[in-house]
Amino acid sequence: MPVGALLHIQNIEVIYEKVILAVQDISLSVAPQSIVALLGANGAGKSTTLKAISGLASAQRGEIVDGRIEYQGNDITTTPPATLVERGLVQVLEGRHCFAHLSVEENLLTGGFVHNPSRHKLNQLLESIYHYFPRLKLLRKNLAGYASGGEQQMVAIGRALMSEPTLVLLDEPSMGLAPQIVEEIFTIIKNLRDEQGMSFLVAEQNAGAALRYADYAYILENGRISSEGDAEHINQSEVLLASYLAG
Amino acid sequence: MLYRESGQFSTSYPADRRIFRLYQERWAFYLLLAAAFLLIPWLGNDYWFSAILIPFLVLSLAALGLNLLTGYAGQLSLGSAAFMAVGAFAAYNSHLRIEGLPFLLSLLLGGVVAGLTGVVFGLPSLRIKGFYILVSTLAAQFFVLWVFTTFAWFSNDSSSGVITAPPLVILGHDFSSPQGRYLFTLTVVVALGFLAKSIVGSELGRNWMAVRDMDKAAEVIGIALPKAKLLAFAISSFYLGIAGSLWAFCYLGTVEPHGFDLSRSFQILFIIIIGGMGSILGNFLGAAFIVLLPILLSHIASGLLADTIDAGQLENCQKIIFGGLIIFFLIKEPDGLAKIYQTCKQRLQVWPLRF
Amino acid sequence: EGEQYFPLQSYRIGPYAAGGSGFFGGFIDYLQYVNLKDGGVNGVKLTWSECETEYVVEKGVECYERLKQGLNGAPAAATNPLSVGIAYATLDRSTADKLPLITINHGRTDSTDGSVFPYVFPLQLNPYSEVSAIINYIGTQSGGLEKLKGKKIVTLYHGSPYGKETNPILELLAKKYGFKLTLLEVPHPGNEQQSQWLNIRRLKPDWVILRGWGVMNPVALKTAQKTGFPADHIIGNIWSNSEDDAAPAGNAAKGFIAITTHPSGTDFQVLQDIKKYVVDAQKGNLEDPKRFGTVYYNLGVVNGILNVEAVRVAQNKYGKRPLTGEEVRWGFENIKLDDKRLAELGALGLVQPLTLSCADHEGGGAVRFQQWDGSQWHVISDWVQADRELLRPIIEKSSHQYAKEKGITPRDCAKES
Amino acid sequence: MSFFFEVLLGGLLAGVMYSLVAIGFVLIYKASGVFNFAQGSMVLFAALTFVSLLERGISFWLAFVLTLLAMVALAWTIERWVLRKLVNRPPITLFMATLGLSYIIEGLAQSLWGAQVHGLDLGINDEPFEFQGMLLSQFDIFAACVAGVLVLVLSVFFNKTRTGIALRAVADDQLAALAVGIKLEKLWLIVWTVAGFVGLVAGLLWGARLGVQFSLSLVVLKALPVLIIGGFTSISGSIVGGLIIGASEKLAEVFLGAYIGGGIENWFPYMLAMLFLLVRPTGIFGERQIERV
Amino acid sequence: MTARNPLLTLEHISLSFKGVKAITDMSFSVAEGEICALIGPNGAGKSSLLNVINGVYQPDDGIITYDGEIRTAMRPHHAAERGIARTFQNIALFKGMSVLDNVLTGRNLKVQSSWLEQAFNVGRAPKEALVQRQKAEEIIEFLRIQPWRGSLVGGLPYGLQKRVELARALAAEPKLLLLDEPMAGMNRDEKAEMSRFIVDTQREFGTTIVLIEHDIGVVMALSQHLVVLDYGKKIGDGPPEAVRNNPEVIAAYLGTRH
Ligand SMILES: Nc1ncnc2c1ncn2[C@@H]1O[C@H](COP(=O)(O)OP(=O)(O)OP(=O)(O)O)[C@@H](O)[C@H]1O
Ligand SMILES: Nc1ncnc2c1ncn2[C@@H]1O[C@H](COP(=O)(O)OP(=O)(O)OP(=O)(O)O)[C@@H](O)[C@H]1O
Ligand SMILES: [Mg+2]
Ligand SMILES: [Mg+2]
Repeated sequence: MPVGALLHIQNIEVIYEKVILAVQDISLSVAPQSIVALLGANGAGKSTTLKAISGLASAQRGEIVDGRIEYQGNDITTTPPATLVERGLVQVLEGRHCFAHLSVEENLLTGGFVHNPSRHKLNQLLESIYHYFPRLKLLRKNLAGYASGGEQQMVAIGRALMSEPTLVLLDEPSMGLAPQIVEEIFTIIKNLRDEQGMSFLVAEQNAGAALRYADYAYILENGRISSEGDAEHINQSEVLLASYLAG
Repeated sequence: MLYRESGQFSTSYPADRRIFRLYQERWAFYLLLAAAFLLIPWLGNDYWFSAILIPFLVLSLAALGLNLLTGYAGQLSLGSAAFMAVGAFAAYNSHLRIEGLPFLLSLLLGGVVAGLTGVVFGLPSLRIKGFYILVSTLAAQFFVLWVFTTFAWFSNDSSSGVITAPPLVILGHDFSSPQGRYLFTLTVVVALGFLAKSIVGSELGRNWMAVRDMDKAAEVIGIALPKAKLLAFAISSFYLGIAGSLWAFCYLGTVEPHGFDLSRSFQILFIIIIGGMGSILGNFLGAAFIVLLPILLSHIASGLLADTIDAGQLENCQKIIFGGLIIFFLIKEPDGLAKIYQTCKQRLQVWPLRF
Repeated sequence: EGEQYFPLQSYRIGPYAAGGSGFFGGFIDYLQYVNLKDGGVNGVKLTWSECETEYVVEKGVECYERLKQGLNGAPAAATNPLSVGIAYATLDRSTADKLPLITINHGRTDSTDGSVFPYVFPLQLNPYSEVSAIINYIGTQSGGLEKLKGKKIVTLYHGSPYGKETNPILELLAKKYGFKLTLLEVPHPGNEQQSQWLNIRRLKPDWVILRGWGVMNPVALKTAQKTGFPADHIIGNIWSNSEDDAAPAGNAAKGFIAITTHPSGTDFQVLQDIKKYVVDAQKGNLEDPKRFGTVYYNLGVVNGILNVEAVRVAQNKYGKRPLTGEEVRWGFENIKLDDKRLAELGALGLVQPLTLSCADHEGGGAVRFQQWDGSQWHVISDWVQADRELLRPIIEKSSHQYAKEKGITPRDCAKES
Repeated sequence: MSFFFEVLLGGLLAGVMYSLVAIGFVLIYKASGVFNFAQGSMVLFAALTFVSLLERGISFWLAFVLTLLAMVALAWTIERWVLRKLVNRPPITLFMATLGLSYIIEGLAQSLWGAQVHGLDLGINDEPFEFQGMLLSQFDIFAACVAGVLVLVLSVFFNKTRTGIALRAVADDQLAALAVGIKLEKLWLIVWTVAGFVGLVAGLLWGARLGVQFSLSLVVLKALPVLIIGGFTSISGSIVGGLIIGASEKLAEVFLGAYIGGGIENWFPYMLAMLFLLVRPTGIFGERQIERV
Repeated sequence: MTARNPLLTLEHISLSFKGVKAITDMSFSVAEGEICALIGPNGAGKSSLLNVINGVYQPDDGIITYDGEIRTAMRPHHAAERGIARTFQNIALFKGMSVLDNVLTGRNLKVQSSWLEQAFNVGRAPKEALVQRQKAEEIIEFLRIQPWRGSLVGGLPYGLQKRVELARALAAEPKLLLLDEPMAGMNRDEKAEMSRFIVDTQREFGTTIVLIEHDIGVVMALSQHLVVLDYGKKIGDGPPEAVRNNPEVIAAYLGTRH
């Protein structure tokens, strides 16, 4: 077990609705200031793993029945999501999940409330998000529910960043985004890691893009970790091809 | 490779469509039916027929009606009792006013009139959605009762406004005894139960569920929303209408409009919540639960706690227990008793493994 | 030897709980009193058990079916559901089961005709008698029935079969006496009556007859006050006459007049005795002892007196043992309460003189009037009799129609003893 | 003609009383997407608790505070044992849960405080005085002011404060709200407490009118059409809806009732609301449903 | 372009929402039997364009010619009847139904027997039920989703749901198939498989396909016709290779930051 890991998961097992076994025996860790990719085919259990970490699985009638999760040295297996966000662990959900009846700007604001910042600080945060995603500034007064798929994805990512997190769990950030935006997002992630010391755990289908930016990678197959290694190593090895994952 | 002949399934589709795929289940069901028709009439007593079995059957049927609308077609309704009332009054009046009309036909006519009323109050559903549709069903609830209390014609100008059910004579046989009423109700409910099962398994049933799950998508793939919704209201109200007639003629023997007030609508809604939305079996389980639980509780109380707790407090407790159970079900098993039954079955099938 | 059983379809919760808990409290206390004081009726102990109906019809039916067999071998004497709906739903059943159905002060008017309804007893006062008595009272207040001509009377009624039942009779009386009648409906439950009372304000009637139920009563009084109609020209009917109907209206109820078949209060011998034997012995059924002597409680006591009297009368004929429902029915039909008997029972002034017969299951048909002083009722009139001669043919017409529908051959009361 | 205005005015004032109940509804719906059918029971519970305390000799304001505490406790219990366990479930499930809740609260209220009818005197005169030939009562004017103040305060709260934005977010998507770190528990507690407070106010005013008794829980049936016309998500809509319903139902009862039979007040508001919806499917001020594919 | 007849022609279509101009004066046509890809940055108006084609949105302006019929707007139901089927960017499956039932709903327009016949299982119904079922099974097999035939779609992983959605659209035996990002959220292999399904569909039934996709590799491999949108305007239209080399397209979409 890597010493000083920011996030460390030991042998967790998640069950939905008391009968559907989604993942089992998953162990992984995320070092501080790193980007870790979580790869796997459809239904492999990527989203489930992320939701287990962020405490959101229980909101979908899921349950961690075994194993434990540590974040910054504390056991967070049953910590409620709001507390985790306060401590800097935030998730960007798969499938965007914007607040449809709130404007784009209000959506972003909701992300900023956790630390109860001053109005000035909040505006600063907003500006930084608009800097990353200029398109959102144009749409700031529009209802998020009417934004296009890609725009909503930007809102979701921006919203998470508003809480100035330490560790971000990104679930398929590239989904539905135009190629140059995908590159942009990964560049942003990389910059945030380098400049602000954030860490990212990224679940991706787009293995190519993810591995280009990640430091380390895990591959999930049928609810279990089938292999892991340095991103570069994984990228070049046969593992990827063997597990039908190449992107 | 698409559309190539693949005869291998064709022989098994009808079997696949059967109500019970496993033969054990099928036999258990036949046994149950046989017991209900042959054994119980001999074993039961007045109390069981008049106070438990008949209301259980009628409420199951009513719940079935609501379930078609709410559980399958996704249209929330708080007006079920109104459609029951329409059925009861229409059946009464057609029996009264059309000379020589056989009872079965007036029952059917009651259902049809209720169905048409359902269509009228279903019309707004073409435009409004979600909780807002409650307004239309509540309008039905209050309007229908008002009509029946205000216009004495519907109760044959009886001074008290309460109508008394005619004797239950079907094809020359008198079914007025408790057994008779039980058997008649059972027959109607079983027949309509099978019909409902067949409807929900057909294209119409699928269209309903599509409307329920996502009506925008349903529209895009070409499902005629107006038709699907209005049919849901019509068929659901038809069932409720029949249930209303049975309630009046086979159970109480009298009809008073306020017997079909909002609390009855709630009761029926509770049955489908507890039994399971979008399930046929659930209606029966839910109705059994709703009919039996209060009786059980009050039996227990009058037996064990007779002196320690008075009847009023007991009823309060019962109310609390009831509310608690509803919430409990929603939390633990949103799909109701029907789902619990299924889970048990699955567990049994894979036993002793866990998943 | 043995016990006589009373199945009680009571209601102590829900919107009408106040009525139910008062009535059944009085009823049970009277039964207890008979047991404690006399050891039962001629040595036959009285027993009872309760089943909560919540005033809901099908619960009442369930209770009926559950309790009708009697308890531990003690046969049931009569059922007393105190609910029109339950009474209707159990009417056929009680006839088939030969168990008297007592609907004191309410129920089906035409069941007064015992030749068609042998097992149903709307004791004391049926709805028709009730309005007739009210009109007679208004007549006397105006200085004679002939003075009613040209008077304006509004009837404010609950929007239910119960509320509407007397409308035809009122119309008949209006024609007969020449007063101008306006019927206004208040939809159930009646917690908003602004428009009805504004209408009344416009019509400026001489009297308002209130046929209310539950929350409708205090709201009527409050709204009357708001629209400036004097409470002392509102006359409440038999279900608008309790403390629970007037008190919640506070000041607005001061002066409100209502009919009653039995005064409230505790200065009757039987109530003093109940107090002594039951209430003071901590055996009273009332949760709130302050309700002792209230209208509903006293109605329960009256109902108890009549039920027990029926058992006693029947025992004289059939022997001093637990009786079947059929036997108790005979007892009811032969109740004869004159002032002497009422004095023996300690109920003089509480119960009106009453004679029941095969043809007449109502018996009395008289009411007294009481007025609310802001905290309690005061009786302000002697017994006012309904015009029963006028009503009888109407009742018989209705009962015979029922008999025809149901294929019942009426008894020949001349042949009954 | 003056009669017409009298009825109109009476209706408007009655409508305000409906609005009082409707506000509680809107509050919870807007804040958490829950269609709270138990609001009527909360009104009953609050009024019954208050009046029972009063009858036990406790002073008015102490009773008020104690009742408020009881409402906080109720809100806490509901949050802890119901809402928290139903996070992220479809709205219909939550709606049904509130049906269950209304049973529990009604049972609880009655078993704690009994089923008798209690009179309640707030010391506000309900006797009429003439104003330009029309009758008015202080009580109605007082009720109208209370409703006005409530609407004002709550509207500001929702549209201007951070909590307000967070609450609207919760109503849209609970899972996402959790994901951005909104403390659902805390928000629910706040909202249900405020709804309890509104329930108490409504309960006192209605209780002074009807007497405090079981039927209080039935006033929700009057509030529903108000809500629907105003729109589920608009606080000021509940006032406008209340005025429309109040005025039109009274006018209808008086002028239409004469022709088609009286007692139409029970269904008339619903029919009216239905017609309104045909023109505006989400009420006058309701948020439009967003459907993007 | 191909010599085949155009199946669908859009002329001067414009669409705007309070303040946002989603589509401006858009014209292009899709030939019968071709695969036409729409690409463009996020918010360019691609999904809106599909919505206009099958009637979910009514354009402010312009004319749609489909299969010889000229219209200013479609209604979704009418579009479905005329053989237009589609999938959605945000999955729009019926979550409470099984995979099989979802696919069967796609065939609702092909059903002849009335609901009464079906309810009582008389007349045309029994035979037809078999036929429908068989067609549905064929499609399920074609898309390789047999193992999940009986599962509720709500619990399936995202990628599979996308496939079920395609199955539902195919079940209608459409003439024109609109696919909104059918391969989002898939890895390369899954994308390849999906591409195969799409190509097969086109080859075997001559179905015309309009598809939106962000993966330029997939687009190049699949499509015969490429339309590029940039904030509501068309900036490229033609065979893929030609368009790809169009500098404007490179600037707006493929290449560097705009
Ligand atoms: N809410 C839920 N209820 C029941 N089962 C679920 C639920 N969510 C996921 N599952 C099941 O858990 C398994 C893992 O799903 P998960 O969403 O974690 O996969 P994934 O790797 O994220 O796939 P994708 O790439 O499609 O997003 C799947 O088999 C899925 O069916
Ligand atoms: N119903 C609507 N109301 C308001 N604005 C809308 C609506 N539909 C689309 N828009 C706006 O129109 C623009 C185009 O949206 P559209 O969904 O067509 O984009 P897209 O090209 O599909 O983008 P993406 O690739 O991100 O899915 C967006 O800016 C969006 O905000
Ligand atoms: Mg996933
Ligand atoms: Mg799009």
